[in-house]
Amino acid sequence: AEPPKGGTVAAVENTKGPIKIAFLSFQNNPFWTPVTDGAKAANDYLKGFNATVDFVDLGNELSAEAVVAGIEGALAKQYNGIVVVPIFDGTARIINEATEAGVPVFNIVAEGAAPSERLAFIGQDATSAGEQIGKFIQEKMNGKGKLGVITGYFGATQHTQRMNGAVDYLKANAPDIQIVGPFENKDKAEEAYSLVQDMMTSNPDLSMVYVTAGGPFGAAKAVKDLGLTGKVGVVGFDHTPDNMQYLKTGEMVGLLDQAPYQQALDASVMLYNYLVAGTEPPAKVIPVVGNLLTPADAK
Amino acid sequence: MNTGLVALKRLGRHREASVLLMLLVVAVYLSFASEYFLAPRNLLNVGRQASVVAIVALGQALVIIGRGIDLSVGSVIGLSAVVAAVVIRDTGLESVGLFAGLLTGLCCGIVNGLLYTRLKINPFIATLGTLSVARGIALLMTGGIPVPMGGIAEFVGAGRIAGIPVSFLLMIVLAIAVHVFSVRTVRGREIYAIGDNPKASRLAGVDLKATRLFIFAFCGLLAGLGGIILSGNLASADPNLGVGYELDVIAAVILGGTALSGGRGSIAGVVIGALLMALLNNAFVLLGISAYWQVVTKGLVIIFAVALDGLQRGGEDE
Amino acid sequence: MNTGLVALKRLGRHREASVLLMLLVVAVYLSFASEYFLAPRNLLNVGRQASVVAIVALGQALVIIGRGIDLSVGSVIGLSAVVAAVVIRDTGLESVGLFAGLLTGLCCGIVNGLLYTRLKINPFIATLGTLSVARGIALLMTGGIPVPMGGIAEFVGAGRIAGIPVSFLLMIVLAIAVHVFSVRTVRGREIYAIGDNPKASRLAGVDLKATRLFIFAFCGLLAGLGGIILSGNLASADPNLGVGYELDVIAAVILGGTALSGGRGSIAGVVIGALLMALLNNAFVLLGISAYWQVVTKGLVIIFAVALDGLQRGGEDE
Amino acid sequence: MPSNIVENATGASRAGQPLVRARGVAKAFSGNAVLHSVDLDLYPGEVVGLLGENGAGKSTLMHILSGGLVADSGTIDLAGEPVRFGNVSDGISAGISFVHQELSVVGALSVAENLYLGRFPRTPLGFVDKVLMRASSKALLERVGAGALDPAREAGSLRAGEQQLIEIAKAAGRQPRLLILDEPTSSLTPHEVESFFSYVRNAREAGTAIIFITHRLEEALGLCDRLVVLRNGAIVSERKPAETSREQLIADMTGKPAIYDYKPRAIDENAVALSLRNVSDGVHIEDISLEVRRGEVLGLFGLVGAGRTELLDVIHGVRPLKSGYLTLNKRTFSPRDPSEAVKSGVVLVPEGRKTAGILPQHSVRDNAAISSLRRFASRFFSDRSGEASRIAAFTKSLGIRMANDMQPISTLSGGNQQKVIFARALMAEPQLLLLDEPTHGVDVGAKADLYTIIAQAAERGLTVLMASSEVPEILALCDRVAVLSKGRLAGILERSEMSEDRILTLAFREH
Ligand SMILES: Nc1ncnc2c1ncn2[C@@H]1O[C@H](COP(=O)(O)OP(=O)(O)OP(=O)(O)O)[C@@H](O)[C@H]1O
Ligand SMILES: Nc1ncnc2c1ncn2[C@@H]1O[C@H](COP(=O)(O)OP(=O)(O)OP(=O)(O)O)[C@@H](O)[C@H]1O
Ligand SMILES: [Mg+2]
Ligand SMILES: [Mg+2]
Repeated sequence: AEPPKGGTVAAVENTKGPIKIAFLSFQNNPFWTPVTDGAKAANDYLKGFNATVDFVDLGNELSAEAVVAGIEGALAKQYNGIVVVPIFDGTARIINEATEAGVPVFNIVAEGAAPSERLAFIGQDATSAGEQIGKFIQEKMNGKGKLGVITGYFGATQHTQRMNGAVDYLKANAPDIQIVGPFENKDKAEEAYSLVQDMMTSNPDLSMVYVTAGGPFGAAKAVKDLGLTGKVGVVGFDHTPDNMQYLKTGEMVGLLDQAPYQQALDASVMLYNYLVAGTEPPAKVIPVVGNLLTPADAK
Repeated sequence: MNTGLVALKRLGRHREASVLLMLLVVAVYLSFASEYFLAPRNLLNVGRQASVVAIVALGQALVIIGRGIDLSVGSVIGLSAVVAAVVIRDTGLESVGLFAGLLTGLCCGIVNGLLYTRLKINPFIATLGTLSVARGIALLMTGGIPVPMGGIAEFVGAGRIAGIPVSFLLMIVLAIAVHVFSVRTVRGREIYAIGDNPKASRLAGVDLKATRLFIFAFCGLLAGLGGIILSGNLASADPNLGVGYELDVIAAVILGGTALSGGRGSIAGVVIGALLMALLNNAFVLLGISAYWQVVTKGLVIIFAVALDGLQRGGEDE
Repeated sequence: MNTGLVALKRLGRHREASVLLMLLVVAVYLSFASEYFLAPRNLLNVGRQASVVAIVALGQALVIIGRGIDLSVGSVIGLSAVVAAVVIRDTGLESVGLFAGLLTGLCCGIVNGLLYTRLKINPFIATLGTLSVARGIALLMTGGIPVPMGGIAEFVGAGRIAGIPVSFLLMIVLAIAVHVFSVRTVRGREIYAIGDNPKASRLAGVDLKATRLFIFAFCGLLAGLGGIILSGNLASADPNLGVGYELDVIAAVILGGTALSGGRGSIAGVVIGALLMALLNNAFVLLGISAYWQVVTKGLVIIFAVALDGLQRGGEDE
Repeated sequence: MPSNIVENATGASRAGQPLVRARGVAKAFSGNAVLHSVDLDLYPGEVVGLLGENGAGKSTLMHILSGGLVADSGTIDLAGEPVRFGNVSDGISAGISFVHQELSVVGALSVAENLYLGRFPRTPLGFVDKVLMRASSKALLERVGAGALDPAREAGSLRAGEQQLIEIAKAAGRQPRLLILDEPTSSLTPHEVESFFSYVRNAREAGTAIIFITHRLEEALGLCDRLVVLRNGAIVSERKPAETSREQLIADMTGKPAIYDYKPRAIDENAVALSLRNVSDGVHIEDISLEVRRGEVLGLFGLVGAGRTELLDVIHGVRPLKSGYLTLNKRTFSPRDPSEAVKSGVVLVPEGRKTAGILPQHSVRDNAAISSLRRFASRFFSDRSGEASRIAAFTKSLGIRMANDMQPISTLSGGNQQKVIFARALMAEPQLLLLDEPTHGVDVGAKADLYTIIAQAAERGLTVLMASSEVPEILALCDRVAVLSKGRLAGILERSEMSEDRILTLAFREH
């Protein structure tokens, strides 16, 4: 069979009878839209193979408890397999429990540092994504100057890894780049806005701002309002419309994405293949290299 | 026939009745709407999911009955979990670690209590302060990186005895104990008294400071226990564990019929309130309700649960 | 010399004095510690950063003085912003959109007020319910995707007049208006009366229901304005705008010396409270305080600001 | 149903139409009949004294007349028109002002604002007209004899008597046709009572109908044109003051003569229970030394502000002691908190039942038990079953009137609430009983009962220190009286030296 549009994996013939896959994900900002769409596409595609992919919404507050409750619910509903966005360290135990109960779990987008018995993980390694951004920043700043760092939540693993991935790379490879911060914006654009304002006050020579998680466009808007377009650039994550807009106007100089649609679709199909034919995924960790967009791409 | 009506009326006089009714309505609806709902496994899941909120809400209920409020419980959950996990990691001694975790909760509670009774800081502000400080310390201790947790804590948080989640059992036992404490012991009844009229209680010989200190300390201790259960369940002590828990916990207490102005409330109500909230989350997963509708539904259920009570009762303070 | 002392003592009797003192201490410290602090531009930035919290806190202060509480302000900020942006996008008429946004805030406030006065739902629970419902509607309306915002809203949120941020000017004007309202008008005085002693006020002929409805409606309206300013500042109306704002807003009100039990509080205090919180965030950046210490420091400052007041005053209700 | 045959001493028919004509007014609370078919006429320019035991239904009847409660049956005509009030504002707009038994000033507002709450004068711009309000407040306060009060002061900072005057002035300011005064004098000083009386007389001249509820029979006899006695929810007599006597009224109210006579007690001069040496709190009281002997009832008299409450507070550990020392049973006694005092057997019946006495959401039983929880506890558990029998005993001996002891105390009549507070103190089986204005709002019959109970307890060795503003009360009960004047001890009078004159002379010594 042909792989579905936007996906890279084709489904095998179903000899097992009906298959039910639960797709557990959150929904609170535009990042999740392509994830949801990917799950829907998988459902449409696998329908032809006597399999369904049910999208189960874990709500709008991201927490390990919500993931655990979601997996528990999916087990109670006797799904054959689970695709989940585990994100947090604390989800490993319930993933192991599901696997032991004979329900394989496919992790996507982000998983905790604690190892789990999941079938496989597809997604971006936050630390290497940070490194990728670090390299980009080094180039953009010509290896010197001041870089402001705004992170989502202090203590959120993914945010910290993205931050440290970049900061550690820069410390090692571009010692002349001086780091200002980090400061916490709680994923809020308005906090990012205020932080950039204050950073510019105390560091008028700042030339780049790196936002690790939510709200990079707030930082870009501050740059715009301060009339510093072209002098100060913002780098961040995710190709949401809010962020893309400033890529066009030039305040945003780099945006990395995580190919969420493809992750959602491929994971579902690979899990299906495993369930009907025992086909193991190509690797335990399937890295997704993000697509780094620059103003040039937006035009 | 008539006695049934009388019993119903008597029940109606209890403030927790309307939430209980709401709980039953949701449960009955779910048992028709989803074939999986009544599966014992699912019901026990709901119990487990309610347990941490319920346990911490037991302490919060006493605080609120005594006319205080503790906003720091979420952060105390995080700090206690982190302390327990770090001590276990560094000493290798599990019991010492768990003890340290509980002690951390207790100390946070005592600090809250002292800020209130000695420095006379309004508990809302005092615990808003400790909310921040405790979270900050948890972050400093771990550098923001979760610490693995296991052993007894994992058994308490995720284990089962005869199929029943340990944390749920613990919640039941604690709820009974706190219920008996609140209605039968001297201290318990004094908590109600100081919440009703602190001045009169003091003049009548109730030690205001000691009682207030006690309720905050106890609430801190239970938050510490909550932290250990939660991190045990997740097998990981995240310094961000419990962020935002305070609102859930307070909501469970108030849903259960406790008055925010003190002096009134029941432990049974608190447990019902926590169960209702867990049941809602379960319903969302079972019925596959979309995230946005989940948010709307949650709000509506909360309002309905209490509106029944309000309508029946009429205004109180006027 | 002695008159100075007397003036100081008189000031000390006001509850907002200790927060003002804390504000001054932090400001004086900052002006030595950072050369940038006293730059007019920086001070104005602080003013702008405080403005939304302060504006919403004006409404919240009236609610709390009247013995209510409004937890829904954060969600109302989000919903109003989304409605305004969607209407502007769909009709192309800016004034209609802004009006719709303010109206949304007002309606949310009226709903809160009606839930309280008609259905007799405790305001804590009622507004916890609308917190959820309003957020859900905002998410449903937009499918979770931010809507661009611009024009007048952007001018109000991010523009400057003679270098002074418009939102800061607006905050000053509103603060003065609300202050005058609260101390000089009939409604204003009645708000204090119902907060202090609802029963006596009702017996004296104050219309409890109308006054309560009014304060919630007004608070909703200001939250709607807050939403427009905030989304205008970012040129984008995110359905998640304002999440968690309620705690900041309530903290500003309480920090400013308003009693959570109603009847007491001043508008000046509220503004000072909001400024203190904005100043802290500014201080973290200017001084480059290391990450986790920021969280700890914030808690400590909040505690100290109120401890001064508590120590001087002694317990009140005993 | 009890007979409603009224001994009508006023006899002759009156000229003109009654302002209020109530017929067959009845009210029950959850099945408990509180008023049975009450008929009452009130005429303009008349002061009617309404007397009755605690719980007789006086306040309930007034709530019905003013619109705060709706009668179960019966009719009320106002100036010839039948009226049916749905709420208080209906009553207010019909010209009825009600000064409630329980103080209800709004502490956060100024005196002037309290007087005009609900009907603030406005400037053309819609602001509160503060200038006008201050000026007319001044005039209003003068009318009720409180001209010394600053209208700009925060009402919460005033003492009880002053707050009471504000409530009276507030009612007066509405120019009512019917003015209802429910125990307005219970916290006023004799001087304040005088000016208040002259206000009432002026209002009568102006044609207002006035109902005056009191437990002080002397006041009723001195002020009223007609005295109506309510017993068990029915009117049992109507009399003219000139044609009746204290004893007659008491018999009407209680069905029996209730008089308490002082009986000398045998007191061991050397058995000192409590002694104070040079006690000062640094603010209100200075250098007070006195001794109370075991089994003695020592009165504490003084004018308002004399420091009686503060002195009791120091002994009870509410207020810190600045200098001096106390001994209890010859041992140093320095409680840092009332809880310590109660543990040592020192209990207080505080002044201000609503703010400092009752736990409003608690049942009668819980209210009574709160001071003795620890005394009767076995380990941690409180003795719930024992409580029921103890409160039952006190319900009987104090004559507490209620449906059952699980009803919220806030549904009891004022006087009965006070008796529950009394029961609370006695249940703790104290060695030393501190009483601060203990019979506020208690009816004459019950007062006599309370005196008897205090006297009997004293016989059994209880030591009592009682602050009171009523000289008759001091004379009825006390073995000696200590008189305070402006925070200093003005003198101690033996029983044989006690007379109204000498007590008052001492009280004014520092003035
Ligand atoms: N809301 C209520 N619920 C139940 N019982 C009530 C309520 N209000 C009053 N009562 C009862 O009605 C009776 C009469 O009370 P009321 O207040 O009229 O007495 P009173 O004559 O004013 O007495 P006092 O001299 O003590 O003020 C009391 O037995 C009281 O317990
Ligand atoms: N000079 C004063 N100015 C303002 N308040 C005063 C003054 N003196 C006394 N008070 C207050 O008046 C109240 C009554 O005073 P205090 O308790 O000393 O007198 P008391 O003898 O107990 O009189 P009573 O209990 O009859 O009012 C107290 O609350 C006290 O704080
Ligand atoms: Mg009465
Ligand atoms: Mg006194």
